[in-house]
Amino acid sequence: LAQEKKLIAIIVPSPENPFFKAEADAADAKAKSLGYDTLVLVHNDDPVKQDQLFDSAIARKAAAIILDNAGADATIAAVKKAKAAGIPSFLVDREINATGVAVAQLVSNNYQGATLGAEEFAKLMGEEGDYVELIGKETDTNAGIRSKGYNDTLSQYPKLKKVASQSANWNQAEAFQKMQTIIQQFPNIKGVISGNDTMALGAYAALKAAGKGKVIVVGFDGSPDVAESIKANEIRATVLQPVVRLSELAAEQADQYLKTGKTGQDEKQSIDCVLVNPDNVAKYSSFSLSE
Amino acid sequence: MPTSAATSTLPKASGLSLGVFLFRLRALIALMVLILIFAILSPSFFTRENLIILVGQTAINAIMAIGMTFVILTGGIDLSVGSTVGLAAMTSGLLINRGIPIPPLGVAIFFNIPAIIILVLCLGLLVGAFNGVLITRFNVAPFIATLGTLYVARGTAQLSNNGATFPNLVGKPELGNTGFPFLGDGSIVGIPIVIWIMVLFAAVAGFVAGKTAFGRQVYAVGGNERAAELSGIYVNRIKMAVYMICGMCAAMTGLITASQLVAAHPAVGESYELNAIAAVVLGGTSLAGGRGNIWGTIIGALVIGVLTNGLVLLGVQEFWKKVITGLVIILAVVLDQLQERLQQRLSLNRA
Amino acid sequence: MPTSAATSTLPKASGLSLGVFLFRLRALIALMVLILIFAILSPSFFTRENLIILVGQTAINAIMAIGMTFVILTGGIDLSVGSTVGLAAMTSGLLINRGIPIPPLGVAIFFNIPAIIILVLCLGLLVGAFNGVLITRFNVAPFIATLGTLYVARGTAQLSNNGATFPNLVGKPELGNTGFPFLGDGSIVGIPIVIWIMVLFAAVAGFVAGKTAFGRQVYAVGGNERAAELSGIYVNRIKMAVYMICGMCAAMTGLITASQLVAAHPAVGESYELNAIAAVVLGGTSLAGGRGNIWGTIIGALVIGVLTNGLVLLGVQEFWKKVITGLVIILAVVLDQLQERLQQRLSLNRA
Amino acid sequence: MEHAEPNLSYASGEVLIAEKITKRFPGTLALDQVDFTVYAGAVNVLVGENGAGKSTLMKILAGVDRPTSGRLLLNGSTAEFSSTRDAERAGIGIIYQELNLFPNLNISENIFAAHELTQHGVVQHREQEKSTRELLNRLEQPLNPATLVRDLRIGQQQIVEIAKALSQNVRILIMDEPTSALTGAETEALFRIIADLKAHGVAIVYISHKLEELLTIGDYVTVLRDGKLAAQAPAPGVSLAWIIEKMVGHNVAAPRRRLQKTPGDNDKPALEIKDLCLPRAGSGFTLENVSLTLRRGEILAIFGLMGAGRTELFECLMGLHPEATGDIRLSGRRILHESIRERIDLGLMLVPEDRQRLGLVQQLSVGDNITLANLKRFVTFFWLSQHRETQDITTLMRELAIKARTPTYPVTSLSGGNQQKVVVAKSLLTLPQVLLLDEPTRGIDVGAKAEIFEIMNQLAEQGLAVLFVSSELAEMFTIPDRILVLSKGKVTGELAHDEVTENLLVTAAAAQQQTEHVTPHPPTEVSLHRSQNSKDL
Ligand SMILES: Nc1ncnc2c1ncn2[C@@H]1O[C@H](COP(=O)(O)OP(=O)(O)OP(=O)(O)O)[C@@H](O)[C@H]1O
Ligand SMILES: Nc1ncnc2c1ncn2[C@@H]1O[C@H](COP(=O)(O)OP(=O)(O)OP(=O)(O)O)[C@@H](O)[C@H]1O
Ligand SMILES: [Mg+2]
Ligand SMILES: [Mg+2]
Repeated sequence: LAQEKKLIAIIVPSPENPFFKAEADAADAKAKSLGYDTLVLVHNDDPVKQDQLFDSAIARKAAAIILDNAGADATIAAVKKAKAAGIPSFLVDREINATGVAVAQLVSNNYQGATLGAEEFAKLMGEEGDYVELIGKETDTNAGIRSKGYNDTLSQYPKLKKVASQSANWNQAEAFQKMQTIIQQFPNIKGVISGNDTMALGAYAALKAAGKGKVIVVGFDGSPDVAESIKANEIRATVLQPVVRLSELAAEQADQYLKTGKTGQDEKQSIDCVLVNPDNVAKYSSFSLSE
Repeated sequence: MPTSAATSTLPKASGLSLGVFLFRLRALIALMVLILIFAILSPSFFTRENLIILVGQTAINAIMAIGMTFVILTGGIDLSVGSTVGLAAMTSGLLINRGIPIPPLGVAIFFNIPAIIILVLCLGLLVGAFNGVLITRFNVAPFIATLGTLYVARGTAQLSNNGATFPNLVGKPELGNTGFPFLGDGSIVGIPIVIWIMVLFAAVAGFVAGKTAFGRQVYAVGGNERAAELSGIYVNRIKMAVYMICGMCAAMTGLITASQLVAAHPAVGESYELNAIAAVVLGGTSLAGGRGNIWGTIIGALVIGVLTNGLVLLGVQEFWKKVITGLVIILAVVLDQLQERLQQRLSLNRA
Repeated sequence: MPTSAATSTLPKASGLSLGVFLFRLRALIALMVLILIFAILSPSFFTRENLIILVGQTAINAIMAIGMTFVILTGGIDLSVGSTVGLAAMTSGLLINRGIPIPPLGVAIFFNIPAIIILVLCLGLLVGAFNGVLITRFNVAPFIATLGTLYVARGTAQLSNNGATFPNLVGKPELGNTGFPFLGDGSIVGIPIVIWIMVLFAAVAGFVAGKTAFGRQVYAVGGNERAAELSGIYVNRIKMAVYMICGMCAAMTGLITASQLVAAHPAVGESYELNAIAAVVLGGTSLAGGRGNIWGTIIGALVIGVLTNGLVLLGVQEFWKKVITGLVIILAVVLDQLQERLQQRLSLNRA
Repeated sequence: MEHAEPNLSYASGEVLIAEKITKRFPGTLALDQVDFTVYAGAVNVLVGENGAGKSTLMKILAGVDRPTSGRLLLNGSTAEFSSTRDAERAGIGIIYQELNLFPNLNISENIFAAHELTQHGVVQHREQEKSTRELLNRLEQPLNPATLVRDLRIGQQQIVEIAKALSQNVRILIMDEPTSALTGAETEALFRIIADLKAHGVAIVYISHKLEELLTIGDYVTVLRDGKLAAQAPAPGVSLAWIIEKMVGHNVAAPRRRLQKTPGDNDKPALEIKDLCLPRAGSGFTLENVSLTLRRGEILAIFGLMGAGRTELFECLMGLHPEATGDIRLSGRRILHESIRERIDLGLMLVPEDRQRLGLVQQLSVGDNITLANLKRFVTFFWLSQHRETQDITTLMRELAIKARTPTYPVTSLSGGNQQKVVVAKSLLTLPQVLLLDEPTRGIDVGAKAEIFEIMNQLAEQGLAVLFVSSELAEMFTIPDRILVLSKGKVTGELAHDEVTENLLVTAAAAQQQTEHVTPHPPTEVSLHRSQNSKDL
């Protein structure tokens, strides 16, 4: 193990979701290219495990930590601990409810993204008809923000009627089964707006199986699978979080901070999401749109 | 004396078969009650469509639970079914999208869907055999052996595509491996394939457990392992067999979920084991082994299925779902116990 | 006769205690091997800081596992500990941030930290008592009873703040409930409180299990329930007690995690039960009951702790971690079995 | 049945020969160079003290265990049995001492386990039940083949175990204490079948501690003594005295009669039972209006056949049957809803019938088992004083002459008799006023029996009241001061020691009607044998 090279710990929720995988890979690649060793760790949305990973990162004398955290409040203590140990943290994708603890919080603007998705959804729906909302894990902050974004926007269209909203815990199989059931209850729903892409995929599979392939499904994240689905014009649109960009920025700012002691940016930096739909899907490649 | 003994045993016997009947019936009662409640609370519950969906959803758990029943009848337990589901799903995805690559030639072998199904089921048998060997040859406690397999199988599933999903499992006509989704969304005479599979598995399993020598010996091993050994039953073979059956059933579930989602997600099946075991125990099979039957398990699975489906229809909030599910599981069993005691009380008063 | 007995005892006794010693030692050997491997592979593993961190992390699991040991010694099992951890964490969060509100008066009662800790531990006892009642009064199988509690407790934890976290559990000076974080990050003579707590729990538990009448009775109940009953042991009371102990230990873990995170997260503790059980069984306690001890459990927990910590330090890829963890769990037990057989072989030749 | 066609090839001569069989268990040499010959068409009796190695030898013949050294000759050629299946193929069947049945299966399923009658893989339940019924009829136990074995009482279960062995076409049938739980009638039925099998050239190996039986049916007698062959001789010309001599090494003295202290009117009875009734699940009563009084220093025996409900009587005294009605008084104090613990503290203690299932905690050491029922005696502050524990344990082990290397020795490694003494020691440590012993001598050899009786004598002399159950006629003539006879849950006779006769006991035990006074009734073949032998015991 090289002693000279400094170590950057990259801690993400779960490698099973392509979104986080892309996030981790991007940060990893960037950090390496900037001449750092990396340590990629996974907390599976368990704040306790995350806390222990921080301990380990400290034990490994990491120079910096890039983190997609496991809870806006449950993470603060860990980040503080790292700071106390002289290790700066750079947060991506999810914020924490404290400032001045992390050096940078680079988040995609979930609320803005949600409104973006909702606008597109309303347009596709022709501003009228019954729809269903699939919510993410209800203990997850982003699930709440996105749901709020959807509802704030869609509630402005009187003819759009939300007939059901269920949590499918970010989970594909669960979304499938719940959609199956909901279809029976509301056979003539016109659209489904989903808190993330995995749930959107599950829901669409159920709709298609029920011969309702024409139902409008809109997701969130901009995962490759959904991009494919959009190309095959099944799922109509998704909101792309520029997560690759975020991760790279985080790595760059970490590098700069370690060299100069400052990032030159203010702590909270939010990057707007972009809509992916049949018009621009051609330019899509793994969580980024080529200009 | 002979006569007296005969008479004294006869009522016992009849009372017994009646008891067994009631025993099955009990889970059935819990089921009826649930159905009634939901039918009242939600108009769209007791519709043909929803019932079909409901049974279809139950099937996934039921098929696992059928395999689990054999294991539990021998007094064992299998915690690895959930991971096996994931592993099977990923394998089917791999075989459809990638085939089996042969590096030297730089080519990959692709199979048609029937072949793939068979291969995946064999994989399930293999996982079961792995558990079986640990338990019979190295006599590791089933709980710990299958717990280990739980981790290993899940890890392997995730490694199989480096954590990514195998998307869009429709196959390619030129590779002759199309038609996989049919397993999940196809239906025959208006009944989904999934349900047919469950019925088939249940029928075969019920027959095997109830009517064949193998079935009797499974009960024997669960009832008194040493006696089974001494009576000349190949206890280890029986145990191997039940874990392999269990693995195969889990693999079947894996195939179905992959086919329904038209994608193989490495996290599929996480914590399914608990639902499967719950179904078995709700169905009246004793974790100590030797007592229970497949029909009970099916009813147990239906109880869970109805509960899940109904709570979704009612739009019950996620957290309340958990609470209610837990309470229903407990209540169902408590009811059993109370009824059993009641029966004993009665038989005493008859004295 | 006495003298002869005395003399004749010496070899046998030593041989026996040696056996017992080896029994503990086995898990110890697995532990040593792991430590050795990691020490070689990672320079930052065998440092004072990391070892302290490691033991601290182990403590969380160990404390649960200590309670679980009592349950398993009676031949039971408790799947609800993970959820109890979550419920306890949320309760501590509630009590610190909200206190106990009294609607009519529109006020809320706040407690100081010691009081809160006691209240939460009592909650743990309560959850355990709930399990105990289900198991002793309604004789529900421990597996299913605690499975139900698993769901109920988790659901309640999430409902307690409607799925949200209780943030920033530092308390308010004016409410006199500050100082909660100390439990998690404080340390005495350079050793974290958490470790002291584990040591305390282990010492007390070890003493209770090994030296008190209660402990002896726990073993007796696990060994032969009916014989214990006829010897005048209140079997049901013993069972109640062990589940309550187990619940309290889980609550302690909940307090610690909440204090470490300075926040109470409703998902905390999910699937912890498996780790706790694994620690107990790795420690050589038999799931059939009647055999095992606390020290083994501590070693078992350390094996898991070292494994987790070491794999993280090595930056082993997540999926491989799962595979390796599973394999190590299995191997540790297989080793035990093989060694046991070896010993028997040897003792035969000695005869 | 299967063996209906006589296989004359084994009509006579030595079917199976065990040569120089040695068997080691960790710490014990169970068998040491034992030679044993099994003759076809004959009953080969095997006898010996507890722990002599009988069952071990049989398990080797049946392929359950492998010998450490030595070999088996089957019809002249060496045979290697690696499992019970091999032995079975060689035509060897065995009735195990400890019943090996499946409580969760019914009688016919038990009998055909591993040998199911199948057609195209389907088990033919009707066939099985048919031949099961035939078997049971031969044993004169017309039970319903569909009855779960769980619902059978001990004796009936032993019958099933026997039927199971008979169901296979065996040339050699090993019976390890088959009658330990059988009534006289059931035993006779078994003997008739044995005779029938002999006639068909089947070789029988027969083990029992009821020495009288051996002389009734034995053709060849082999005696084992702590793992070694002590003697082998044809039955004619063998006497009970000879057997005991060879078994134990010396002649066992008959238990001594202690001198009766006549009760002063002032001292209250230690135990009073009035009109105890216990309903049986289904119908009728397991116990009906049982009443008795027991004085301090008195030994009262309860005689009866299997299923008389004696165990239930004891269980009621310990409060295991809340549904029981009646009035129980312990030295005047009414016992009603007390828990087992409270009853023990009041001085009532039970030594249960089945020491494996109810008496011992197998995982615990000898010492821990002894102290289990009175732990609070050793509590100092809030832990157990090891010092005082070992004191009491060693004292008791010395007094009861428990042969165990050390108190820390696993209790399972002791032989039957010593395990029984451990249970007795446990009960003595509770300092009982009234001691209940249920079948304290079942499956125990003559020597151990004598020791147990001596212990009972001493206890009585110390002022304890002893109540003990036995199915052994012989034991009624030894130490009890009074004998109460139970039949089908009713008291059918009460006799003082000096007025006891064989005849009265047997008829009372067989009596089925409420009449308290005994109706004379010719005693049975077996019981006559018992009486004669019991006299010279
Ligand atoms: N599995 C075993 N492990 C250790 N020792 C054993 C085992 N089985 C038997 N023994 C020992 O071998 C000796 C012979 O036991 P065995 O059961 O053959 O005696 P037995 O003649 O059948 O006595 P009983 O008349 O009580 O049935 C005893 O000392 C016993 O302690
Ligand atoms: N004729 C009968 N038919 C069915 N069950 C019977 C019959 N007679 C007795 N029983 C049952 O048998 C049990 C008593 O058997 P058990 O052998 O314990 O009696 P016991 O007098 O204690 O004999 P022992 O003490 O020698 O075992 C009771 O449960 C009783 O209900
Ligand atoms: Mg024997
Ligand atoms: Mg009895």
